[in-house]
Amino acid sequence: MTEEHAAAVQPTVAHSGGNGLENIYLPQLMVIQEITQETPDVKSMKLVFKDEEMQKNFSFRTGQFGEFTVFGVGESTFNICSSQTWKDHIECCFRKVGRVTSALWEMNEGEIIGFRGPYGNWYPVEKMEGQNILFIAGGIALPPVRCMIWHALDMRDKFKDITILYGARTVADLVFKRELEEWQKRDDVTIVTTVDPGGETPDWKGKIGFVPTVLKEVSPSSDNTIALVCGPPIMIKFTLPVLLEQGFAREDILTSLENRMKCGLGKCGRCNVGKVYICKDGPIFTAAAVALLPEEY
Amino acid sequence: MSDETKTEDKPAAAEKEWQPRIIAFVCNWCTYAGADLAGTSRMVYEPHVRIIKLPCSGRIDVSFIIKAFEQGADGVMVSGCHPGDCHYTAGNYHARRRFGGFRDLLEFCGFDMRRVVFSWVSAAEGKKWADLVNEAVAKIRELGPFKEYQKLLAEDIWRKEETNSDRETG
Amino acid sequence: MIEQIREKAKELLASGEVKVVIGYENGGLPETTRPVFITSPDEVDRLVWNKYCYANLATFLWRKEVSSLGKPAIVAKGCDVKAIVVLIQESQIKREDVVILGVTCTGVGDPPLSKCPICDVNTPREYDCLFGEEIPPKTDINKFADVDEFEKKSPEERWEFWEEQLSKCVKCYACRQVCPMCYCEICIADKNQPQWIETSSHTRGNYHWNLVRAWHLAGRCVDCLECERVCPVDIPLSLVNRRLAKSVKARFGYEPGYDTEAPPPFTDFKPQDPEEFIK
Amino acid sequence: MTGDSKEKQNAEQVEKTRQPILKTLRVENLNDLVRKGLDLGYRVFAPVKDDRLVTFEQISSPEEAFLDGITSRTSPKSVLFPRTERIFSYKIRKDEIVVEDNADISQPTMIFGCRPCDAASFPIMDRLFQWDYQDRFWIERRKGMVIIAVSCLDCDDACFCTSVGLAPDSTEGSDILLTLVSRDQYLAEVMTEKGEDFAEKTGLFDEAGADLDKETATKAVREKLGKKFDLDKIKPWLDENYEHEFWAEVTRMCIGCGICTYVCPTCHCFDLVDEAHYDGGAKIKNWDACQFAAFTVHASGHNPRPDQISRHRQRIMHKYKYYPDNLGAVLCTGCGRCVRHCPMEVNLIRILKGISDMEKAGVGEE
Repeated sequence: MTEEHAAAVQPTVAHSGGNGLENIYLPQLMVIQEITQETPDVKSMKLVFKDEEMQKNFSFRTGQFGEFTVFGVGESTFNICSSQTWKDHIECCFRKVGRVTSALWEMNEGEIIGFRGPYGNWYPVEKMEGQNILFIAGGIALPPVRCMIWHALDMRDKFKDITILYGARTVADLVFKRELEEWQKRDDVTIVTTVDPGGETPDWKGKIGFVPTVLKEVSPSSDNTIALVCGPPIMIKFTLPVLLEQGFAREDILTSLENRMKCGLGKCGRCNVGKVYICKDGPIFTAAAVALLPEEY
Repeated sequence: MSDETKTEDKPAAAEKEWQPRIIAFVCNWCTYAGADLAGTSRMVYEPHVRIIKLPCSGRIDVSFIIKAFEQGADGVMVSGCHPGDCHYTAGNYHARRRFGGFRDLLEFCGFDMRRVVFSWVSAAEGKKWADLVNEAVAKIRELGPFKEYQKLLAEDIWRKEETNSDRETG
Repeated sequence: MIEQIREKAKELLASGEVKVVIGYENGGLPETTRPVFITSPDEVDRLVWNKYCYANLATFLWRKEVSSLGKPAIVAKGCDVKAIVVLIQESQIKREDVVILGVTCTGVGDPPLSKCPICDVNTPREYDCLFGEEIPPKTDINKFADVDEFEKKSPEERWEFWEEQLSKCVKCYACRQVCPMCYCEICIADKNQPQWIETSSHTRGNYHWNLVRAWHLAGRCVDCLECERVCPVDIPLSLVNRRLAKSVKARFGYEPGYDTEAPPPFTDFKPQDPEEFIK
Repeated sequence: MTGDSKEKQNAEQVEKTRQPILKTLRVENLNDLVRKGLDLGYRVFAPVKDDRLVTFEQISSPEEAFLDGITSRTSPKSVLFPRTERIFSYKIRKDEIVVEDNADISQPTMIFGCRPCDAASFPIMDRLFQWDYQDRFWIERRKGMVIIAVSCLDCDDACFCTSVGLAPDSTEGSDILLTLVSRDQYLAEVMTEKGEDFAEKTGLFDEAGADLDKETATKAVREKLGKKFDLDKIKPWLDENYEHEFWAEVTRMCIGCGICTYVCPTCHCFDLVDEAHYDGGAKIKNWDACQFAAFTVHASGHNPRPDQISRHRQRIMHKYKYYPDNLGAVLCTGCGRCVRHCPMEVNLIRILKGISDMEKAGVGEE
């Protein structure tokens, strides 16, 4: 080792403190434990930390996200779509669209990826306790809601009525089908699934129609109810007015913004919208907070 | 900088075994078939060429050549059907115009053009392919590794560290 | 001359023939001008014409921020008109969709930019109205004198030169952004599947970017020198562009920017094209 | 957002204000100052001139430094925040990935001969890099860094430090600020312990007499600078006018080249990319800019800022509204680089003056 190299890796004397700040960009290694193909282009993965100690000590809050690295390819932001009540693993769910997700798509069980996190805020569970919850999700946006659904189901007695409205373009595009069936069977959850007109199959038993239209039909009560809405911008745009019509206050409607992110730490500037950094101050906002933001999401 | 020591002690060990690394971008219909013929006719030729086949020489971009050098190639061969023989009628005519541009561009920027060989090889010219490869390998052996470009590789911000830590353990 | 331009601009805007006049106004710093987009006949007095009108406004013809305003008239020097010609050749704009207010020009900059002494389009070759005294085109100029000079260097010297120059590149892509020919919706430098060009600004990645940039302008670059003017780290970008221009001229007898009807050289071929370098 | 006030407090703690110690440095000793720095093991960065281009580069002898001119082309932010740097690397083995936290961070560094506007950029950016998550790349480098700035005795039409609350002889961010007060003597304002420590080690500084004052020396340039717009009027207007036709009018000529962000001492947006081979790679941090179309584009292809007008607005909003909202400081030091080097003369001063004039007019109407 040359002297220069030594200087490069060790703090020199003149360097005061050497208090060893952590490298906040450094990922932890996680092993892909299980892969489920949800739709033709969506997969979900169960992940565990390679380091058992790490797995034991890891905690996060429902609704937070992480930065997932495919080594040699890049890093991508996904919501942790499992509940904080699950201790032995975390889950993520992604659609194959870009460079990183395409590489992740090709990976097998047992392979290693990197994880940084958890980052961002979480669902205001304390506020939601003792209330009815209405979950509304469209397409690939079920995962960020799904973590809260499981959270609520795992602590079922803390919440009142749970209603789930989930829609996708076609039957094939519905993610977490097994779980949809499982929820269907439970008597403590009301679940409505729908597909866009033309997206149904002969044996489709759910509804046919766009999410906002079906929401009108379902017409859930807004009394003591908190609504969680996640979906493509267009769906949110048309769903909000329906909710407001039903008497929901903007403060009681929660949504998750999905701006492009890189660092996840409020530094790189990419997800800056108004004075807010989505990664740091979000991703979960009330409709009231979103209304204050410039429309850059 | 310790760069000098680095470049010195690495090739010192590697010099003996250094063999040219040549990447060939060839058209599927003529040159690849020609190379195939060289193989099936059991012609013996230098093994240092790695062939990447493309549908047509018209698909070959200057980026391919640069990328090959970026990945550590010492030479690049580009080859397709003879003019008039293109499977897609005119792909190689278009390619020919571009190849002239590649050549002038690379030469202008200081690439040693003996490292880049353009040729037409038909499906019947197995011998020509074998000769071209032998010729290219001989030439590049004479020229040695593409040090200038490989210096850029050494500057690579992650490889640099690798050489350092390799040295640490070795 | 500027009075006539303003008058014409006013007339065009008032009659509704064009919706916007793209021209120059005085900049906030001394010896500068700024592109201006005049949409009302009342504002034509903002237009100026002087030797600091560097910018090649042709780049605004396809930018959506400007094209959304409606049919343009554009103030253009001879070199800028060459860019418009290429845009027409490449079907980016239609000739009838733009009113070219050609201005004769004896050179911009103080001292004049390096492109000016070798200019043969002091009078634009294509225009709808011409402003200023017609200047006969220069003959007997060697457009490639500096390229020829550079080619006398050995390969090692050339490599060394570019290695030093390109190591400065900060990958801001300003050369691309300013270029009137760089109208691709998605540039190869922004593609990441596969990642052809590394985004880091180390010399290796810089080599790739700058060579590809020059290559994608082969037979298209009209030498407006904008890339070189804007480069924040002073890389002599046009030198390599012009080497390719020389190559295209020598090989195919083609120079871009003079003829809206001519097929661009790399969309065309002749069976007898030179191939002296092909084995 | 409850942590707001705490974050501001944190940021303020970083800037330890103390009474400056006044010393002098003889002009003939300036080179020795750099030499001493080199001898003490500092990596010294200074403006270096190559033809017309002045950039901050590491120097190995004082003669390389170029202290004339208004500002360097690129800012010294690259010393702490290089345009490309590795933040860790990894090896890809058959069944294993080995992550190596091996970034090259800490060496004592000296920035020599930067302008007060550049020195002022560091405490402003400290706020961001210490905000919430602590960015060790910035913070650790910053700790080992001494900044010796030189007051401006000249300015050009692009300079506007006085309009954003700074001055040609502002001590903000400097450890030692040198002001040429007579033909052979600099007044040295030693602002921090780091600076004091350094000054002591060099042994080149003398006690200053009470008669020295920099005000006289910088009076002329101050007057020349004047005030180009009213900073107090900017934010109130931005607060109200996210949507305004003014934006399109003043930014339509922007071509999105991003030069303004690349030369800016306070623009800090970055990208994280992997560069790799089959057997290993690295995570690399590169400069990035809000002016690029690809900066915000979603995986779905949706771009929240679809045109250059909205991207340019973002830059101004971020500097003059969002950053003050979040971190209590304007993200601009008035160095004027973006004005000077903008190829289309978009001219930030013009935009800010336009805003401040409008706000004035608005107040008058009420």
